[in-house]
Amino acid sequence: MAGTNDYLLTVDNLKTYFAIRKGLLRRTVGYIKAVDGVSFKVRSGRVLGLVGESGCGKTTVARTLLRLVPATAGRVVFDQTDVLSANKPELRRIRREISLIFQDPYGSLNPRMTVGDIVGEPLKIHSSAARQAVRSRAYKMQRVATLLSKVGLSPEHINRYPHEFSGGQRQRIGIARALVLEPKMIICDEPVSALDVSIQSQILNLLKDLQDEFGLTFVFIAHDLAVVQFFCDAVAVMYMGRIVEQADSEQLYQNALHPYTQALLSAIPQVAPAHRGQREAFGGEVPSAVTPPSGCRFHPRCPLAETKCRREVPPLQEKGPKTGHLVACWQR
Amino acid sequence: MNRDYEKSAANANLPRGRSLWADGLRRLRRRRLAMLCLAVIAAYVLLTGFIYLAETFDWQVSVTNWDEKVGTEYEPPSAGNILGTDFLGQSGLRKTLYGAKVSLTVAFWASVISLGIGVPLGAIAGYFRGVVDEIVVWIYTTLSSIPYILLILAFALVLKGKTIDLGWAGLGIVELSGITTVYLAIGLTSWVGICRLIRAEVMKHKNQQYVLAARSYGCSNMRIIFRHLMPNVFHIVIINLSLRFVSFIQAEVILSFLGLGEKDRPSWGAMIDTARLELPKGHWWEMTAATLAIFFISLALNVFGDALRDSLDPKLRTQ
Amino acid sequence: MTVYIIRRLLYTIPIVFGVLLVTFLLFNVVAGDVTDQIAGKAASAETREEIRAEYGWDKPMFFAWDSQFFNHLKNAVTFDFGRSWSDRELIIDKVKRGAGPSLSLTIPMFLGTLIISISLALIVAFLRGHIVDVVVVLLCVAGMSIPFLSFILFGQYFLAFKWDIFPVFFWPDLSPAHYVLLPALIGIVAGLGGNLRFYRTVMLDEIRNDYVRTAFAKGLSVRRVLFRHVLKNAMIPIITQVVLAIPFLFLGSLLLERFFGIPGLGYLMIEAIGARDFQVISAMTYIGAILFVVFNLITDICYCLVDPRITFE
Amino acid sequence: MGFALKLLSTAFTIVLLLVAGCDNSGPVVDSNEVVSYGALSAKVRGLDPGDIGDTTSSAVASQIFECLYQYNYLKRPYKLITQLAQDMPQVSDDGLTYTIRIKKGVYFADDHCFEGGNGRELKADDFIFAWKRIANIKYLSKNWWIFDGRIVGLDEFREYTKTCKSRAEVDYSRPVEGLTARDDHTLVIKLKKPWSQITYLLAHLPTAPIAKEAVDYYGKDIINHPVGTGPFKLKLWHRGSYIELVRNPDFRGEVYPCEGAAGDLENGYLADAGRRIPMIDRVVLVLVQEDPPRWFLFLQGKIETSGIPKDNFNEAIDQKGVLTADMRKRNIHLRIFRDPSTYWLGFNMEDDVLGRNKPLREAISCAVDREKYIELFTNNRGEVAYGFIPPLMKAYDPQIKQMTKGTYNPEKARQLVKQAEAVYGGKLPRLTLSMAGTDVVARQAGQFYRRCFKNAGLDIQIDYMDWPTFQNKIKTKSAQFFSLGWIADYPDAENFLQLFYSKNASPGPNNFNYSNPEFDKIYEQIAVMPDSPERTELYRKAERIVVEDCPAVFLLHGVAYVLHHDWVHNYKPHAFGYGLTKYRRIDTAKRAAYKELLRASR
Amino acid sequence: MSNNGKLLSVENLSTHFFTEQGVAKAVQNVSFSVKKGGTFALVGESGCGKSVTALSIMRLVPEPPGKIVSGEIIFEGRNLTALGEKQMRRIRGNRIAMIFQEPMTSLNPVFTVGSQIAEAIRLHQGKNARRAWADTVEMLRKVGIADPQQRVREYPHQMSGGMQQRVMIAMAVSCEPSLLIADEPTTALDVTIQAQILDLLEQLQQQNGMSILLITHDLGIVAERADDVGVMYASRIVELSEATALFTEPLHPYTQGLLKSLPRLGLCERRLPTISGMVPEPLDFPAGCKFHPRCPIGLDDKRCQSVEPQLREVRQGRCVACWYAPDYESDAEYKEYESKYGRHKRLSTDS
Repeated sequence: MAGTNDYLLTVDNLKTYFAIRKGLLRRTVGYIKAVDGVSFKVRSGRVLGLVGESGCGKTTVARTLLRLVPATAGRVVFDQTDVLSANKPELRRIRREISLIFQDPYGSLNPRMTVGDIVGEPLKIHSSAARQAVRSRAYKMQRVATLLSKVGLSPEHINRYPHEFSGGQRQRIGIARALVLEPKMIICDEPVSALDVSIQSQILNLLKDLQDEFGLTFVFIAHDLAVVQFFCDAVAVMYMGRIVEQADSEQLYQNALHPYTQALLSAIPQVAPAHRGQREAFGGEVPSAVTPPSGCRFHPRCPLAETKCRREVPPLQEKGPKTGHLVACWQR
Repeated sequence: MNRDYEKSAANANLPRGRSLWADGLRRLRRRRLAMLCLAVIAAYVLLTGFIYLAETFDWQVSVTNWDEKVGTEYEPPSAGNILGTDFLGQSGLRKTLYGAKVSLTVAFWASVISLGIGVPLGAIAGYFRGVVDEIVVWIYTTLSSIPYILLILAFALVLKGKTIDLGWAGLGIVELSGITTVYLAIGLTSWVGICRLIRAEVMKHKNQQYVLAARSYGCSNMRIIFRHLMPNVFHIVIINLSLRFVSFIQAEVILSFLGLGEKDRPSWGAMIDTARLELPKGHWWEMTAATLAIFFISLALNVFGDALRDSLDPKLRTQ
Repeated sequence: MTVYIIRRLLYTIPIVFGVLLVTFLLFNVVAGDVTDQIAGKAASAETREEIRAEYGWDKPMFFAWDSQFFNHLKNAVTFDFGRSWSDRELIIDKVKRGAGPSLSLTIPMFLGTLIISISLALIVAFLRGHIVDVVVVLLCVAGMSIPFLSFILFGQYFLAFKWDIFPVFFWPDLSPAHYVLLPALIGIVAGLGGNLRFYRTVMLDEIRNDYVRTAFAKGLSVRRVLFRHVLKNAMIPIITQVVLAIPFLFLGSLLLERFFGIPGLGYLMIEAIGARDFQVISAMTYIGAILFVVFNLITDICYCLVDPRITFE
Repeated sequence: MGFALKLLSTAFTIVLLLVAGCDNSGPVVDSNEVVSYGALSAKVRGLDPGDIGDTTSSAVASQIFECLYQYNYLKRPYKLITQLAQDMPQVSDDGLTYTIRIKKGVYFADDHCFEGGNGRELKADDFIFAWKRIANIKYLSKNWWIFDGRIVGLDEFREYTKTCKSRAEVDYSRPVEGLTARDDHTLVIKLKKPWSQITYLLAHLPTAPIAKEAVDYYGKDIINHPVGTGPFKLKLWHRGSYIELVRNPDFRGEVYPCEGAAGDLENGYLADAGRRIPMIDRVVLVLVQEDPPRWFLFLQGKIETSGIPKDNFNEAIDQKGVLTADMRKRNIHLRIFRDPSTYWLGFNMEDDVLGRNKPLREAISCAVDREKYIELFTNNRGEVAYGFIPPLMKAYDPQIKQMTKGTYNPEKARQLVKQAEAVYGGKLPRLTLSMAGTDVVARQAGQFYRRCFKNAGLDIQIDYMDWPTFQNKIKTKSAQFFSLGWIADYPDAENFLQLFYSKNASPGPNNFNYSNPEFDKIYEQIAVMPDSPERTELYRKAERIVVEDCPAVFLLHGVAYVLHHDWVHNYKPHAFGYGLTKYRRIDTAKRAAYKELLRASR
Repeated sequence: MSNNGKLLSVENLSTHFFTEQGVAKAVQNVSFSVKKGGTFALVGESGCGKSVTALSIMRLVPEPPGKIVSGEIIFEGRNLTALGEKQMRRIRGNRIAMIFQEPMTSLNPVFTVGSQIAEAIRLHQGKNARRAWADTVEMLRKVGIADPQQRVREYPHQMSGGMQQRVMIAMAVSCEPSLLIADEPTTALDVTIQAQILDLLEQLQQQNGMSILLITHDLGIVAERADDVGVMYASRIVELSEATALFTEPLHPYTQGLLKSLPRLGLCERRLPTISGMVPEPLDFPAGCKFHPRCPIGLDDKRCQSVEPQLREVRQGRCVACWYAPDYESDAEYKEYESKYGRHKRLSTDS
């Protein structure tokens, strides 16, 4: 890696629209703006949390980053390579260096493949002809076994099938698969939300250990602010395809500026019995993505909304000099 | 490095886990009825295999000598001839047993043909969508718009007596006759169902996260289709096929009635076709024999197919 | 909705074209020449030439304005299929004549099978695993395994001839309601197995759903849950099966019609097959396909009526 | 469940009511009307005599149309008498010119095609028109073989029609030298060479006169609208279902024959002698193609006559060959008569293996157990054939049995196979027997043959195909050997001899592609001879030549068994005649009694 | 906790599933009670048997393969396990109502939400169609659906998840049941909507005075909403307590582990304390205390490995099933085992 100032991933005004087709000729009559002008940067070795409710576009961002979904506009630069215009070998490299960890530990592993095949397959795909000899099956198995023990599974599990594992173990397999190509960056898409409480903490610890060990860069997508706080250095809060607030973890949790972030924080039920009955109810629902509200998209649910909020889209601006605390709200 | 290899070689010898198939089959093994059905199916298959071997190596066994005269004409079932004799004094039992070969051969090749066409087409259409999909869907919608029985008949009528030059495959010129026509006709028409099934399944699985995962680390499309998707949808094909097999056997019966089936050797279809004329004379045994033969294999395949579906059902597994 | 229907109608054009292409390829290109059969005893080469000219078989196959394929398309679109070579009758007359009798047999048969099998299927699906279920499934498979012909021969011999409950055969003095009864009954009995099995699977899939639990949690009775909540949800596969079966009703039943002398299209088909009258088979195939395409459209419209989740987009 | 059943029964009732309401065109029964019911075993293809080639259509059309001559209903051997002709033809001495007077006062049945709807009188031109129509190549008649190369100028007329663009363009007024009308009631036919069998063909349905008005009026639809001069006319035709004929009120009048063959008086065939025919008002013919329902209908008394289905033979006839007790209790009568038919396995004499190997052909001939075949496949309704001329013909040779090559003898067959191998020079290749028909009977017969040949040490493959394919195969000489037969069109053995004439080789009727100069010489000689004992002698000589060469395995001559109920009178089987319903009489009281009998026995 | 304050008491309930692979004891000896007007939370990880307990109360366990093998469910003085199907139908949806985790699949997709609610009202209250319809609209308004006149005619798929859950609640409370069983009512919903739904439930509870049996895996929700809590682990209740007491001083090692392993807002740990191992499968339960393989004490304690501790009241209103819970030894049975296996270290309550 070059200097610490370098950003491993830069996302600039990324837009991903899905066309709505209607009528006799299936003409495009509009777009669902799943991701609508998202910008963020991730420093090497840091963890960025992407938080929001379901449907806010955070998963689409993840998929667009790997070009699993075509982007409509914007720029994504990963390690000095423009992802969106990358040619085939470049894309191959990018897909080797960015790994994905998925939410659903059941759906994300091919039920007909053994653990060894699942974890080893990326190796097989990315072994160039010259290195074929080295990357033989034996080598592959060796590497898979090492990784399995690293993620807390026994290498003896190598010939087992996913359905023989519990949810937490499967998530470990998914993590092993993400690590096998020694990526620079891992995108975690809600890695713990489908897991049991007692397992969640195990997986979170594992991810944290791995980050420490390999110095990995993470984009961590979640809806649970508590989990994000534990894991992330910086947090971006998304609402309806846009980032509404972005700041360092500490700043955000201590001084949330955007009313949506505040509402999210308030909505999390706390185990501390002292919190009982303190929370404010937060009204309204997420509007339809087909017909988003004008102006600030949060205004129909916002207690502070004014005329300006209804008319104009607030830009994501830094609040206070050099704080790195960005917020998109007319009232702040 | 060397030591690593040894270690990994040891790893490779670790006991294999149970695949979903193994798991399903293990579950299946506990169902006595299903195992009984499997035994019945196996018996039919073994019988067919035996007849093939016997014919190839010219073993003199009674089944292949079905045209031997074993009694007087139209002898009702007795201890000597359990299923009676026909108009030439041929053994009903031997004919019924031999019929298994014809029927199973028809059903087997029909399955092979319909799988060979339906599976790749369905997989490619379901995975790539777009123009390829439109074309495949067009083809199968067209074919399925034509009433099935008419289509089968049309194919059978048209194929009958045609010759195909398979010189390139080293088979010389093959004349389509008898059962060849039958299974070609059935196979060439029934791939549509399998294609549609595969396409729907592939479309369903295509959006599963494991496929997305494979794409995310750069799997090629063909690899995804054949390494990831096919193993996951194939059990559905197998289950479907076990039920379809029955309809193939029955199609042979109908085609025989319409004069398009096997002529020279006994098949169940031919036997039923013959027996329908003999029934009014009170010669019920030939009809009964063929019907029972079909009944048992149908029942076995149906029950087994159901059991297979249950034991491979992912819904039942995850809970 | 209009837009939807128009688009679906447009979509049928390539399908119809495909059907015509298939029938043409099958019956005109691959099937070969029937000139000799038309010519009869001791026909000369000239006679054969004349026959080929008469039926248009001397024209180029595809690439010409007057090609056989073009005429095939033209005839199909105008429903003018010409005359059958085996008896020189207009093919369209044959079809018109046969449709009525076929329907008078197949409609009661179809409705009977449908109502019985759906009702039974609901009950059997609810009793899954119960002995009743096992027995019914076994009976279904038995019913499916017994050849159709056996049902016919048995029914005709005992119910009609021996016990004289039904007429043996079509007879000019009888009303159709009379002579159609037995074949329809046989058709129902023979078809019940397969249908019941199919609907049982459909119902089973439906009964496993969460909303059934909700309905029971509301305190509804089994009957209300089955015949109201489950049945309406099961309508999609049922409609598919039912509406797409309707076009086949026009084609009648090959065997029943022949054995009971019902002069329908099934009978016509058997004759045409026997005589290798490909034009008749081709025309029937085409008409069957057209009906199928039309009813496919109707199915889709029915979906929207039954299931609010499906819209016309 | 109760609800489901209720719904079901309601739905069922509604449908039945709908169905019942929509089509109720069954005839209204008039108690005085005498109706005859029969079954057709094949569909009627069309009722245009010019294009009729199948027996079922002929049987129906012959009730409506008449020819110049017909067979005497009762006399045996079969003898021609006049129908539309006034008397038998006057033949010129050279045997080339036939002058035929036509009955006066014969009218076509009333039809819309005629002016005012009333049928006009029959004229000689109607015959000429009908025959020219058959010659018209655009009409595509199956019956051109009747006139092909026979009549002066008719072939030229056919040539002319080839130049026309369509059927409508053909000018029927164009003269044909050999077909002229001296006046409205005298027809003159000039032949190219003597042909004594022409009179038989003038009793053949395709030569029936046609009114040009009808052809012009109905166009191609004439197949559905027969306009004839016969005793019945078409009332209703539900194609593919049933046909109703009614008495033609304008029928010129004909009487039941007054004398018959020996024994006819005793059998009651002369009870109606001299009565005006027809004696039936209406004929209903229902198409029943499957055997079981037809047999049930007969036993229920719905139809009057029936053959005996192979599978119900034992039910009707006991081992001694007489009616069973059950049949007698039902007052069912059995009529047995010889068919003018011969069935054989024909060899393609141009085939490399068979054509040059007489021992092989003889071996095959000796291998077939004809008696067993007759027993298995016809229930003994057949006689072993030694030659091809059936016993009912005058030319039948009682000595032929001594001449034949084909008595069943497997031992001899095996020896002959050895000889055949010597002739062939090695092991014989596998022979292929082509069989028409893919149905059960064909398949069983095939199995039977295979067993016979296997016993003789011959390996034969059976190739089943449908009739069109079979025909095609024979026409193109590509069948090696084949199962076929011939039913005579008229009671003259010449009809059989032509099958062996070398110039008739495929695609002509000589399917054997048999060629023997000696035979050809005799045949050419016979062809122009009028009937005489010498000619009969020549027929027999020709047959012996053929039998010696063994171009076919002659199997059997058919014997027909027909059952009829006792309310059908004057049922005398006839091998050649078609429109015979006019002679029958129905006793409705007896029919009612049978219904009673059935009811009582139940 | 006097008897007359109880609306529902479940005593020694055991529900087993008889499958091909063996008997799955999904619920074993579960006892708890729900106070009138109170909220009782059953909390536990997936597969611990909490949903089956709820279905058993409703008598909706799919049968076969499931069966209530023993126990009593006393509701308003009647033992539900002894009732006939017909009587049970009168209770379901009327006296006890239930809402489920997935509102999308739990609502019948082909009927309007109105007709589904009205169906229950007509069934249990014998109202005619018009009055039931009016009630339905009123119910929708009550559960906070704007424009109920309009929405009553909509189909479930036309609504968002939160709305659907509101409809489910409306359907459940339409007959004013005295007990509402809420089986993971908010799991499928977004955080902000979760809070709304829980608030709604609380508000309805106050209005109607009904009791709620809340089934969830989210300890945060329990802490905020429940009066009493039963913690389930591997088909048994391992700790039963008043809510505040439970969260201030968890007694069972499992409860302790759970609470500690949660990431909390405002607390910045380097690592999360965890419970090692994984949840056992119902067909594969360990012998002895089912938690022992994951328990810091039980892992090397013979007694824990061989004998399963019973749920026992250790303090006023607090029951625990752990040999090493404080005050657990005040029992004769305990003494017996102590003499056999020896005394072990005490489980501290503050580690």
